[in-house]
Amino acid sequence: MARIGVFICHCGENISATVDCPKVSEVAAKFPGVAFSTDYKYMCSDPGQSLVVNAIKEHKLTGIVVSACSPRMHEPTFRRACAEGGLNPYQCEMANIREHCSWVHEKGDKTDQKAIDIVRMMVEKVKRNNALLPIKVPVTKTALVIGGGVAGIQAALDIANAGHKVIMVERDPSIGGHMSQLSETFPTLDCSQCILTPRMVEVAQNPNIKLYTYAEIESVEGFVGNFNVKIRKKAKSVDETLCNGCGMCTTKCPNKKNPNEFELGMGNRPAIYVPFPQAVPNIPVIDKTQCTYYKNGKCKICEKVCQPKAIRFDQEDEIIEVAVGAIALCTGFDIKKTDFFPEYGYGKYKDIIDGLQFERLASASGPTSGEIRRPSDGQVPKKIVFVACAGSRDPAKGIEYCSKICCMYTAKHAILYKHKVHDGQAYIFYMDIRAAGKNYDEFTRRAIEEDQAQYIRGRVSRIYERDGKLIVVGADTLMNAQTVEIEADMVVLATAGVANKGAEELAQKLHVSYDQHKFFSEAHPKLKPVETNTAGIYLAGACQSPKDIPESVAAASGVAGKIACLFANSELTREPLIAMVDRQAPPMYSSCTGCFLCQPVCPYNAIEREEVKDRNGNLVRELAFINPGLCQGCGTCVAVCKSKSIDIEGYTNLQMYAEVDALLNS
Amino acid sequence: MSEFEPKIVAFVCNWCTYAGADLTGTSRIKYATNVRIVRFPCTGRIDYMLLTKAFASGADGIIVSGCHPNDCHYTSGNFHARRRWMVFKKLCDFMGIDTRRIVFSWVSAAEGVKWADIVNTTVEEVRKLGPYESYHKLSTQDILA
Amino acid sequence: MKLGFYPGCSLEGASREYNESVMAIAEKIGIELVSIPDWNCCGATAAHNLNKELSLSLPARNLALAEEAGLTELVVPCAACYSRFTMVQHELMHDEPLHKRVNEIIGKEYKGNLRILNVIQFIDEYVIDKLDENVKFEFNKKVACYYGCLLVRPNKVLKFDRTEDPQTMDIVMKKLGADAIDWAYKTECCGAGFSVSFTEAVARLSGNIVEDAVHRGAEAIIVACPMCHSNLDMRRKEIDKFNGKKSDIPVIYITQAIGVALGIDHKKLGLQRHFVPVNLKDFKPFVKKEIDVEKPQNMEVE
Amino acid sequence: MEDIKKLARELLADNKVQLVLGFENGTANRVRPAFFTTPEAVDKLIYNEFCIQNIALYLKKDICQHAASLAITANPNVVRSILQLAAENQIKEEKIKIIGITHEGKCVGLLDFKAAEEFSKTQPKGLKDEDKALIEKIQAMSLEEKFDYWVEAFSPCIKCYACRASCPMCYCGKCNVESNNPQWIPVAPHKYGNMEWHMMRAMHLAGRCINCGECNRSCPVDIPLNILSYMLSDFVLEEFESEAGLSAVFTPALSSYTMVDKENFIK
Repeated sequence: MARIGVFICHCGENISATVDCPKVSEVAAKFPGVAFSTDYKYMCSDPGQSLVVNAIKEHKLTGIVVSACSPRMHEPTFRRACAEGGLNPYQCEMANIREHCSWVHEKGDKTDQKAIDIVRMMVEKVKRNNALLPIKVPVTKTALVIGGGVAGIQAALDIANAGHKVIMVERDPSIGGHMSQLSETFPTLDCSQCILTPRMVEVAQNPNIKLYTYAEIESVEGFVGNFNVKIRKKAKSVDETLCNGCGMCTTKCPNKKNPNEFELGMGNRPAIYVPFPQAVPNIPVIDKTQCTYYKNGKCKICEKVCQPKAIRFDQEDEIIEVAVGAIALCTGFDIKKTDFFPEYGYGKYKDIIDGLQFERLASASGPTSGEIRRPSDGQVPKKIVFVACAGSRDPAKGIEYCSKICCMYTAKHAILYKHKVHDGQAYIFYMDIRAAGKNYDEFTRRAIEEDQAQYIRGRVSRIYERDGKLIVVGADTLMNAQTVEIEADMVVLATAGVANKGAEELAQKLHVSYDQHKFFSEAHPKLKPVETNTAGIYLAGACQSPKDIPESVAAASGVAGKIACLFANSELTREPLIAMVDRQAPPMYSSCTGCFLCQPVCPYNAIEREEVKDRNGNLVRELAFINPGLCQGCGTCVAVCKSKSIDIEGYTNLQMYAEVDALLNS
Repeated sequence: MSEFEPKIVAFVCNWCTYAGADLTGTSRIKYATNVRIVRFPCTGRIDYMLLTKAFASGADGIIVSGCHPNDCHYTSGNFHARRRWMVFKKLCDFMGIDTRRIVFSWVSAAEGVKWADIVNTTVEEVRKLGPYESYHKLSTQDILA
Repeated sequence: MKLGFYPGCSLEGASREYNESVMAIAEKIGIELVSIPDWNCCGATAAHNLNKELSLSLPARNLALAEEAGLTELVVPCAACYSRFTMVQHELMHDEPLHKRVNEIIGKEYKGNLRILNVIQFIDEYVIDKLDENVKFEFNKKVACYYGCLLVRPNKVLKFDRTEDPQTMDIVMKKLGADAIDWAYKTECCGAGFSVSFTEAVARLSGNIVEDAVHRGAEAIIVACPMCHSNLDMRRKEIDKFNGKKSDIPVIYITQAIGVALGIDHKKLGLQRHFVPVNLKDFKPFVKKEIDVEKPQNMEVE
Repeated sequence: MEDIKKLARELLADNKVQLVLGFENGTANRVRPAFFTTPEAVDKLIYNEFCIQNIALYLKKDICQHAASLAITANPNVVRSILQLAAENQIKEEKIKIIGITHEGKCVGLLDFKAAEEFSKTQPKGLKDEDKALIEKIQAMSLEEKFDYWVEAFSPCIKCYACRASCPMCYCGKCNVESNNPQWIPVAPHKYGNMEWHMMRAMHLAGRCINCGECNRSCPVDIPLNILSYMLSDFVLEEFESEAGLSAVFTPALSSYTMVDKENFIK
């Protein structure tokens, strides 16, 4: 006979303001099988949990329903309390009367009735809960870091230094990410390359880190502790073991006029190239779309000049399979290009550039060797207009969020410009100056006060070209919304930071969720900022949302810490909410017919064929068997099985049937 | 007589629509009280027999909702569900079971507003259609007829 | 080929030449434009500042009449009328109670099945493909195509061309052999209804438009809106005063430009009616050329 | 018929099979399924226009399950059933010899699965005109009319489960209707129980039914329940280009999916 305890939480006033908690408790007390029912202000607090623990003992409860917030929030809390009371932790269910009731309805009888119905449903469910034992699975103590920007570098080094193996996969020919493209960094103005390059070299030299550049994730299977990952190592057309990085090939390549990605199209590179001088690894790749040999079948000059004979035109993509226990997603971000802005000419004006292009112009290793010269004619611009929030915080552009880094880097750009062009004048159109951070506001003040950047609070409505000048038309909202027109020599748009190319596809390969802007979603915005909803997969850096360098690095170290915790045990415990095929005594053995129509629906290949044999070893039956190590508990096989021979713990046929029954037949 | 209040049962997956409905709550977006949510791990788990069971037990409308294509937490549960729904809907249409009362939708964990919208429009649509008596009656009356 | 037609007040009054030229090219191309029987005022700029229901009902009655007359597509050359019509249609189709209310007021049922076209849409759909076979003269001038505010806005409703840098007229003019310049004031405000009440504003706003067109060497400004035309043409004295220099750049309707190229008599196109005299001469015989323009995609964010 | 007998006799005589599944004359001018275990017994084997029952059904019975190898006189319906059963892991190719027989009663000799697949593809199948007409008639009805039609059509059902017993695809050891915890399907033959039973059966057969019509023939109260699964087979073929009974290696429509399945009905 079931003895169920019902615990109605007020959640301060979050529930009790709209739901009559004492009344719900009173009604629930009368449900068949309910032995105890009460309400309390904060069920998740220590006294609240003690209340649950004591009630279980005192009333000899066989199961509990905690009627409070979403199970996605506090299910683990109350399962622990349930266990503390001496019950199997899985004899606990949560009735969600906060997110699904009190927060979405007005106070009234209908809302009370709904809360009562939700509680009744869960009471009927918990009566049918089974006692379950957690599943133990081994952990492969190797981490995969996807993305070799500053976040990936930090995560990889921290994990490696904790003594674990790391596999790093980078899409480009070199690690370094966007940080390697920056000139100086705010708020200290130290050179980006100078602080990053040593870290890049460390990655290459750390014996615990295996680096795959020019490689992408092909597929990911498995689950926390036991991922199987296929990596596509794209053909570099160069034998990495032989190449000594002498650079002869890139110097002699006759096909030199290809847009340089690293310089964002502001310079050229040969068809065989190293993206930038400090690249790690310092091994060139051949761009097959541009190489004369791949296009016309003739040339091979690089092969002739290569002393170590490392050029391999017939090299093919290689698929590498690795087993890892945890994955760090550090794939970074991208920015909107200037062609995103019709009002600024759809990208047709050469001297309207984006922030990253300005970084390259200001960088000593950039296309102008650090001199600020405009792309159209190489002149030194005497008037530059910076437009902050280009795209960001603009619902009409589909980007409601703040890109976070632009206020600071725009201030930095104005400072760098003034340092390089002393008689130049920078104008900055802005909405708000967001400079929250250590020494950040001081930095923007420096731009205004020491380096005479003219900040104009207002948006730019249009930019057009006239007589070789860019006419920037905007409003000054601090001057009675007067129209301002500035004849600029160059315009820098601080374009919105957006999700990186391929983010959505990667998220789908890894089964992690992402938001409407394709940024990866954290498991909890406050309490689990570096975890994803998928166990064993973590995220750091700007793949989550635009972030600056210190934030990305901090998150990356957080991820490394999480992964080190995971790797601290050789086994990990998994929730036993998995599917199982019915087993009975001979001669039935099972109601399973062995049709295996469940097999193709399993996303995890967890359904195996089990042979039932008699004493003589003769095959009697073939039955489906679900590997508990592989099953993730989606339950698709349950719904597909015609003879209802498969059931899934936590969502059994009996439970679901009882829930529907309780909702309607009362 | 008070206005007819439809009973709506929602069968939703844990990862997208249940979380989406949680977000509706966290965002304090109000919607009709008529809906009761039954949580499943995945749309792939949702048995069509629970749908007829709900109708037989007196539900006036049903919402079946999960992750958008390609967003399934389990990769493909929603794809299997989608196909099953197609066939089930075809059968219901052929047998005169009112599929206007079954709303299939994709609501992601980020679509709190959409969830409120789906519930409200379903409640209104079903309110217009009136109580679903024909199927419910089968199970309550004429049992021996 | 028969299409509905709504002239509105401008085309019967101050902008007769617009009406004449639309009719002239339609005739040449073989399209019959049928006026809505018993049409009334569209409400223009006044109604929606005074009374919402009135501002919806005036266009709605016209649209209902057009539907009653069995028309399925309606050409509305005046940009203000066009804007009112499309906005009302959009609003009614997205608000059922309002739709009901307006039907009650006008005593007719507007179903919403009408496609409403402005002149450049009309040209884009029905005229442009027939140009090659009918054009006699090349419009060998440098022109500045001026769209103004209402023809391509708001994109959410019209879903036509690009709001910030529309191309449809430029493409037509290029097809006719013109050099359509890239300039800055394509969609800037001309001063619109302030034409009468606040001429100083018109002088400044239209002044900037004329100045930029002249500065970039345009020989004509091409328009498709009676309001733009009257501001740029009729207010030229004030404009010149504002700019501090005399300008003689003519402002002509796109339909007049097409008419000229089709070899229609200039009088029939009403070219003699303008305040700024149109002295465009030396048109060369037309030679078909492949022009290198891609039709712009609707690039706006929904 | 003689060539069928000759084949059956040889198979038994050469010990190639332990059992031949076919027909013999029954009482009162009727034919009945029979199991032949010796060459001599085959004298009684017959095949004529009355031998239309889908005897693939018996392949799942104990006598066939226990036989190490067997042969079966198989008309196109039986062949399709065998292929579908094989696709569902219910029968192995090495165990069964198929004596193929066309709709016209012509023996085409022994078929291995590959030949059976060819045979199955070339043999005409599809709905009878009256079935098609009935489906069309129902589809033209209003929602209420359809519902009433089926409630009425199922009303004589006495839940004898002859439909299930005669269907080669209904091989579950424990049918869902026998499940009472929970009681998915009400047992009693009232309107509700009948409706749910036939709906469930139609869903279970969707994409698996080989359209032999045995359920309808065996129904003592003449419920046109075959058209439920016929209609769904048609739908499955049209939507998913998937058809049961054509191949021994086959994933039925409801165990698979494509990325482009229709979803215009999903909000």
